[in-house]
Amino acid sequence: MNKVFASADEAISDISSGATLMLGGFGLNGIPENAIAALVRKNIQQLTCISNNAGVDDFGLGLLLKTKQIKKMISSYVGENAEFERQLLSGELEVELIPQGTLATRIQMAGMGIPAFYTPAGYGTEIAVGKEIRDFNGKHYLMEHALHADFAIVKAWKGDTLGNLVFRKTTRNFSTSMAKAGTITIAEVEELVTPGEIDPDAVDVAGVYVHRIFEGKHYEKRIERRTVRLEK
Amino acid sequence: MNKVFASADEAISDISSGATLMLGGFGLNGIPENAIAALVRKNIQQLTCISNNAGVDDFGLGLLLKTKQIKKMISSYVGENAEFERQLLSGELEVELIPQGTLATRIQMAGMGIPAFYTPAGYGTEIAVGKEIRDFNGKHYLMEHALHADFAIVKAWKGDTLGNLVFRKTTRNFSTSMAKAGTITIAEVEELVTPGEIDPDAVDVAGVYVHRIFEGKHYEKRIERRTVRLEK
Amino acid sequence: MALDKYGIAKRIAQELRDGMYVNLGIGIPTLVSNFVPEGMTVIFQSENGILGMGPYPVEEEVDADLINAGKETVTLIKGAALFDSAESFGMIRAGKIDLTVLGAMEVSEHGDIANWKIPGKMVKGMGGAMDLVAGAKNIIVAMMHTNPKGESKLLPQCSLPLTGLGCVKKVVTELAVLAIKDGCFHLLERAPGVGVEEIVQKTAGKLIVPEFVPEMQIN
Amino acid sequence: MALDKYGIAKRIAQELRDGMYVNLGIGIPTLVSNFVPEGMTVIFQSENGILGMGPYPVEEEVDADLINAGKETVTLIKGAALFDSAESFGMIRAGKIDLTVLGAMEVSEHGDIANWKIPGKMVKGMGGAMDLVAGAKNIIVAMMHTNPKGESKLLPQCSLPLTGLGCVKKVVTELAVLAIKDGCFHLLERAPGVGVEEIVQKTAGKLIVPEFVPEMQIN
Repeated sequence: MNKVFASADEAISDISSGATLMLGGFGLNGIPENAIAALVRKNIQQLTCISNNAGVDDFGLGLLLKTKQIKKMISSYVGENAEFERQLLSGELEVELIPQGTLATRIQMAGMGIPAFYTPAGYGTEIAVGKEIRDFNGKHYLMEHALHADFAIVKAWKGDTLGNLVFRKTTRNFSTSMAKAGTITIAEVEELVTPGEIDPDAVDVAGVYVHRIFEGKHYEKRIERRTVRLEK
Repeated sequence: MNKVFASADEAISDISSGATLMLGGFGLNGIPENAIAALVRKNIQQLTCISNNAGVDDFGLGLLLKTKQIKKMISSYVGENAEFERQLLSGELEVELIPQGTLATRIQMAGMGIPAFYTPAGYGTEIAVGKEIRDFNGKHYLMEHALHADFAIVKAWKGDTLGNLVFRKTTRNFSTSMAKAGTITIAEVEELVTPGEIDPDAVDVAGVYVHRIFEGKHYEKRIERRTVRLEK
Repeated sequence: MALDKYGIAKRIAQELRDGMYVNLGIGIPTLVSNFVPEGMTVIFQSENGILGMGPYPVEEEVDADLINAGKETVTLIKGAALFDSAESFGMIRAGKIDLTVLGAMEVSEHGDIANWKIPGKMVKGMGGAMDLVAGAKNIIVAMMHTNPKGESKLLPQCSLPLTGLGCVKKVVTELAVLAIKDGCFHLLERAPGVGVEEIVQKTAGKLIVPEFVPEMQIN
Repeated sequence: MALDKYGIAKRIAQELRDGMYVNLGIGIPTLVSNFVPEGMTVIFQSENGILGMGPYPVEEEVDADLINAGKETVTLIKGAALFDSAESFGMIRAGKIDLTVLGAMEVSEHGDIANWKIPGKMVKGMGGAMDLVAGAKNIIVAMMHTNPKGESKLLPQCSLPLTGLGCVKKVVTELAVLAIKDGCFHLLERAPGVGVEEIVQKTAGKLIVPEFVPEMQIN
């Protein structure tokens, strides 16, 4: 069993134009920096990207937008990116907006083998148009479907060669669920360790979900809104 | 905000006859020993107990069976208990058997606010009788509903006074999901610590789900099948 | 005199109770965390995966791996818990969050809220707002009483695309505190020095005004 | 000569491939873990929340907090992961487990399986069997070819209440290895020294017998 790849470029080498990708992260928090850079280098086109946000102009998914590799974004909020707005208004880019909790749960359900479920989010709004609406205990719910992807690409803090992943702080976000929802899941980690170095009680994503893993380099971990207070 | 109770008896003091309880544990693994003992002492009757198993004759839920406090068990497997069998055959005890994964997921969904979902388990079997059957991508699924309880009673390894819980090894089982599904959730822990002593990255069940917590005593942690090998 | 944004936040903070779990939206709602009454434990949730969000970090504490849903660097209180988005929205959907405070473009007398989309303008997305309004036990809207054109934002019905239906229980503006019940706004309090007539004039939806309308107690 | 339970387990172990994630049921299936071919990494899942289950502990390693789905004390391999039941069955349902090996009372020529309930007898429950057969990518049944009364357990259709419909791909008994396809059992191998006639006679369901039926290679 070998899941270890030497580099981001090798790990993504078989992703081709037209693929549907899930990319972990919330804003710039916990994004797969190395894999995104490799996707830009590979210059595949017509990607459908499922990611909560679309990065900023010069980092994160913004890099793939700049090179016009993305055909469609599936997100909950995309407001931090001028190039995004330009492509959207010009019709070059397609966008599907999904409530954040519905997006997270649709991805989670894909990783649990549940094809459909009911959620109250969006009832009575344009999100509900065309969806099955159903009452349970007097409350209205929409039927939503599991959301799958050809490749899920996530970034974890630590990982072992069997694919077990551990995340730090708020970098779990969409990444843990996406890791379970990809037909092929690719994880980049800050530190790749040997089996036994991760406490089995501390694993966030079990290795069974992860098909490829590599140690990333030069993490920039850019901060989108650096907010500080003065006194301790 | 005070969630801390001095004893199991105080923590369960308002559970009354006829209540629906979820009890964590898998076999005798990770069961709320102190709370079960308190329920026996309180001698409330006509309980509906949702628990994967029914304990053994002289431990776990078997103790509540012996005192005939249980009206109905909702479980996936109940085979380790002679008194259980006697009560079932004599008609004193009602049993609802649910596939283990469906049981786990129905409880999980209650804690996620999802009233219903689709699962393939049990399609074509007697479990499917009377249930909505639906095709998704050419495969058959049953609609199953979230499973709630008046009280969820679980046992964790460590907990803090805000209700955050950490579990050891396979004691997570049904307990983490039940903790999120109870209208009132009561947790007993081997060690109760102050906030800050548990690493936020290591929390299995966030305090928001836990209404009452107490430090249990004298954990017996009985082993149902002690299997060992000889040589290292 | 009409309240400023801090005044609105202070008034909303009076709705907090010991032991509450609270989610604060971006903008004025975020300010509420600065005014938790002394001696009260209120735990803040951030929907990207924090329960027990603390204040902004001092410079040395800044951690790129720890942000809130507004993408700001934050800290954790002692006893915080971290989790993923699916878990976070499960918590919200299951009604475990006692109170959500959020901004709005429009609120209707039926409690409908519109806060995510203006036709003809670039739509950035609803983020977590639709899940929050559908899931939280109690929703308070913090907003200005009127839009920049001077038009009422408290309407018979929303003209903008909805975020949620019949979910807002209370609105706090620079002028007033209003409850929403039985298809009407109910004037509960007025800002210090603000007259009932101004509130009536700036509220387009049905408004019930009791004989005596107390002034908010803000310091 | 018919295989004993170790022989059946050894034959099933030949179905293992490097990198497989495997769930083993109670009884003969559990024995398969003893015969993983040299140099192959196979990771065992236990549905109560283990990925990377190891052998039974030596006396000093026994930990009451660490059991398998059969409620036996076990150990973890290096690189194991622990999780709850909901996660475990999510993994199973999503098809992440490559192979499930389990026992059965009856298997039909259509791949239906019955292994949880005998009418008139005390029913202990299906445990995780219905989820496993509905979710796993590949299911091999390990069982005796006939019941204690000598009646075939490989039937045109199951007479007992079903556990799952059309899910079994392969059956290994003390006499034979059979594939299930297109509504028939297909005889693939026979146990060393066992004649095709015996298998034909003990198989009640439709059975396709090729001209040459190789002997299992078991050592």
